[in-house]
Amino acid sequence: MSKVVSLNKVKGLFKDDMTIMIGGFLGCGTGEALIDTLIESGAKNLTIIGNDTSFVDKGIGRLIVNNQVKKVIASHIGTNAETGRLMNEGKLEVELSPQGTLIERVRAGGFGLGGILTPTGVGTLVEENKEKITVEGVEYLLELPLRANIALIKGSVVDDFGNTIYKGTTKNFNPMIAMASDIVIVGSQTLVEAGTLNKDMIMTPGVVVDYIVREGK
Amino acid sequence: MSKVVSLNKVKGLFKDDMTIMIGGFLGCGTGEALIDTLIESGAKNLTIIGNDTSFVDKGIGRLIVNNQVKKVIASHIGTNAETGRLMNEGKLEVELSPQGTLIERVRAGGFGLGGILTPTGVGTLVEENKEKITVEGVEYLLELPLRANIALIKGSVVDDFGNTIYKGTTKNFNPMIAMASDIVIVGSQTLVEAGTLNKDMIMTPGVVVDYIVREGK
Amino acid sequence: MNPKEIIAKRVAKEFENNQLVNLGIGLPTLTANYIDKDIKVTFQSENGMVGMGKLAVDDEIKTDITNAGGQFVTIGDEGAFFDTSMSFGLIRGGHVDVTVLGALEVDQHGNLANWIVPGKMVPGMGGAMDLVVGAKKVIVAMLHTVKGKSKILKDCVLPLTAKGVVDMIITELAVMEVTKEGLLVKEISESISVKELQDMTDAKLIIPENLVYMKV
Amino acid sequence: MNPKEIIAKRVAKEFENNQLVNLGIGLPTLTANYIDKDIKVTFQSENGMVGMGKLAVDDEIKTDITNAGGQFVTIGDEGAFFDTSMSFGLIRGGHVDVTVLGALEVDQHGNLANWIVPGKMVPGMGGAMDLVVGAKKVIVAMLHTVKGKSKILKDCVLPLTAKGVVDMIITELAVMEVTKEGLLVKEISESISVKELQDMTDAKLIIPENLVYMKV
Repeated sequence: MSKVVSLNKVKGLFKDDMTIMIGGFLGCGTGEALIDTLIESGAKNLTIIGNDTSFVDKGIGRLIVNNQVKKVIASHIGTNAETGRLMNEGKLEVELSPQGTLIERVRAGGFGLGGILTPTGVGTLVEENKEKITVEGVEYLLELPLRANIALIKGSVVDDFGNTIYKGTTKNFNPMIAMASDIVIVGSQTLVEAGTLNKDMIMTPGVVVDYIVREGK
Repeated sequence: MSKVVSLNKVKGLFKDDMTIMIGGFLGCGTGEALIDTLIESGAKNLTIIGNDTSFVDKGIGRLIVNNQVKKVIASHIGTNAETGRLMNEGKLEVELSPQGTLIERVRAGGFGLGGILTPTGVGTLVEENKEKITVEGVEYLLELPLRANIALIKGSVVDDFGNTIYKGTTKNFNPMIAMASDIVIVGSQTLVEAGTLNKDMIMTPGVVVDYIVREGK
Repeated sequence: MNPKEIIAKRVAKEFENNQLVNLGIGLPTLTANYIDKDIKVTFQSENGMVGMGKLAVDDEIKTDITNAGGQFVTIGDEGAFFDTSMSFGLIRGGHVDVTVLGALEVDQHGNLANWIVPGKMVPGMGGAMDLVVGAKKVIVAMLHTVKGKSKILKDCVLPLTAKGVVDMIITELAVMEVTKEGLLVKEISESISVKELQDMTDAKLIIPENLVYMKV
Repeated sequence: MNPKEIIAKRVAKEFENNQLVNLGIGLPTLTANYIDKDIKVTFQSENGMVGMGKLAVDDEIKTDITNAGGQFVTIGDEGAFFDTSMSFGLIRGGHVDVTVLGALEVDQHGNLANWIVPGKMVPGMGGAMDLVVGAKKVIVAMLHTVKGKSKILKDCVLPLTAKGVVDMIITELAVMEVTKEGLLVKEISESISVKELQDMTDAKLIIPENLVYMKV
């Protein structure tokens, strides 16, 4: 059975209260056709994990504006005024994590680690409610893994087995998110036959990919 | 000043008692010209960190046979009978680490993490002298970072700024080792001009590379 | 059919479509030869690839493509190369569906001992400890006894590779599942009786009413 | 020369050959325009590249190549792309030689506050907390005062970005190093006296005998 399916097919996967990880950095590397589909699904009370909440008209930002999100776990929300407004009105929960910590938490979730020790955030508000562990005289925060029900990935070139190449700075959170979610959906900018990709360029092996859809350019 | 130097130039970098990380998996991905040079340097009492001790006539195995090594940190020594013999005679200290743990320790050393929590090794001899940390009811071992004075890397295609592409299964420990050492020396199988590599294939950015030497094919 | 062939053939029936599989060296590797044509699995080699094919011969050989035993291998269209960190991310992160390994001892609690041979050299655990902790299903494939002594114990005596990780044991005599209650025999060889099987097994076996013969 | 230009020019003198540098948005980014031609530094953009060049214009624009502010940029011959995990490996792992950031407050202990503006929206720390903890040298580049009030305090009042991480503070009036003893003034603007500088600074300044004028 081919992994390549229609956007309509994956629409049925989105349910209320799910946790969804979405790749992208200010929208660069986010699959907008997948965002369209998630919006069309009408799924509510979502927990979204991603680097930022992008802009009001782009990527994750559009889900915020459409009131589908209950909670956001991100490193930055400053480029999307709606995120802040909804947060201040008590309509949206925001958990801020330093960017390097956030990606390590996603990686830990995908790589089967119970957590990582980072010096980032020690002595700041970030350490609230976290265990501090001292190794060789240096204090670290124990940061815990993150996982999701679904990952939305954007691939620059994808083969029909799901092997994925990311061009330029579209990589960002995508490769790690693909490891940390139960269902992985890749939006392919260019779709090719398995066996045609340079195997040294593949950052997400098709073995972790469940569905492939077509993204626009 | 160019990073591209002669093997003779890097020979002077090797000193007694140093800790050296060496890429390769049973010798695949190990720079043999760099091993030659390390042997010629005569540096003794080395601590070597790598996946395995290869075979007696290959890669790290040759350093063992040449009695330059005081301690080995590896996941496997079974393919090199000399490692076991020297260990049993008390002439070589061997620290065994599960392969997935070993690479995470190297990564932690290179990525500025204080350690990682892994389920691997819980309830086995591996947990001796290690802190156990329970997260959400599951026990993990706290495994600590590893760093080295020098990393010996083998790159399939390297540009003269040090940007490095690894072909096939030569990647193994190389990309992480390059992040976890004070001095990084890359043995280039093919040397090209900066700007000619596909920037989406580079696993070791030149910014972490100090010296480039020429490896044979 | 020799005992190892029986084991390899029976293990091969456990694989399902689209699974990612990691096979230990020796007997486990043989299982790849007996997988049904309709079942498409992808093999991982922990030194850095998925989609591993057969051993490379003649002009198939590329010196940059080796398996975890250092042999030259081929890679399929669905394959990809990566570094050790990613490889063990796949393993420890639960992305490997099945791993098949040999054992020195296994016990009714699912404990596994396969890395230290007493009195012999300690080769190191390599990737085995991560594999058995991380893979979704751990199958031990081995001869039922060695020199007449059971390898399936009440409690492992040798140093463990991991605690409580084994899901299934397949020998030339039986297929057993590790359950909370103990070792449940799912299939038994036509060549022996239930009593004979128990006599050859140190651990107490649970025999269900619907016990069937092992088909290979 | 306006104050921001003075600061940017003076910061630019801190860069050394072959360094990997990360510049915060705003004033820190301006420093790139004033680096001596003989000094070759490589810029990191934490969203996933080293070797970042200038903003891309016209047919230089590739929509897959953006900076941490989401703008289209170019990449130099020495550059490489990578994912966020690698990017922050470089940052937290000490591979970034210098980072230059703005601040709301900085104090004599090297504490830094630049992520929460009281009473305003909290934008999030992004990569700033990792950068100041990980980079080998942290330079705060900012105006000496805001609305006549010193931004250089005995102790930060705002929530911290990180504790004890700042190495150097460069304002339009002075260059200061954070030492164990406190803030050591290395250079002072010709436009003011030592007393005036201290009067405009909340933290106690250490004035060495060999104090020199700030040259830009």
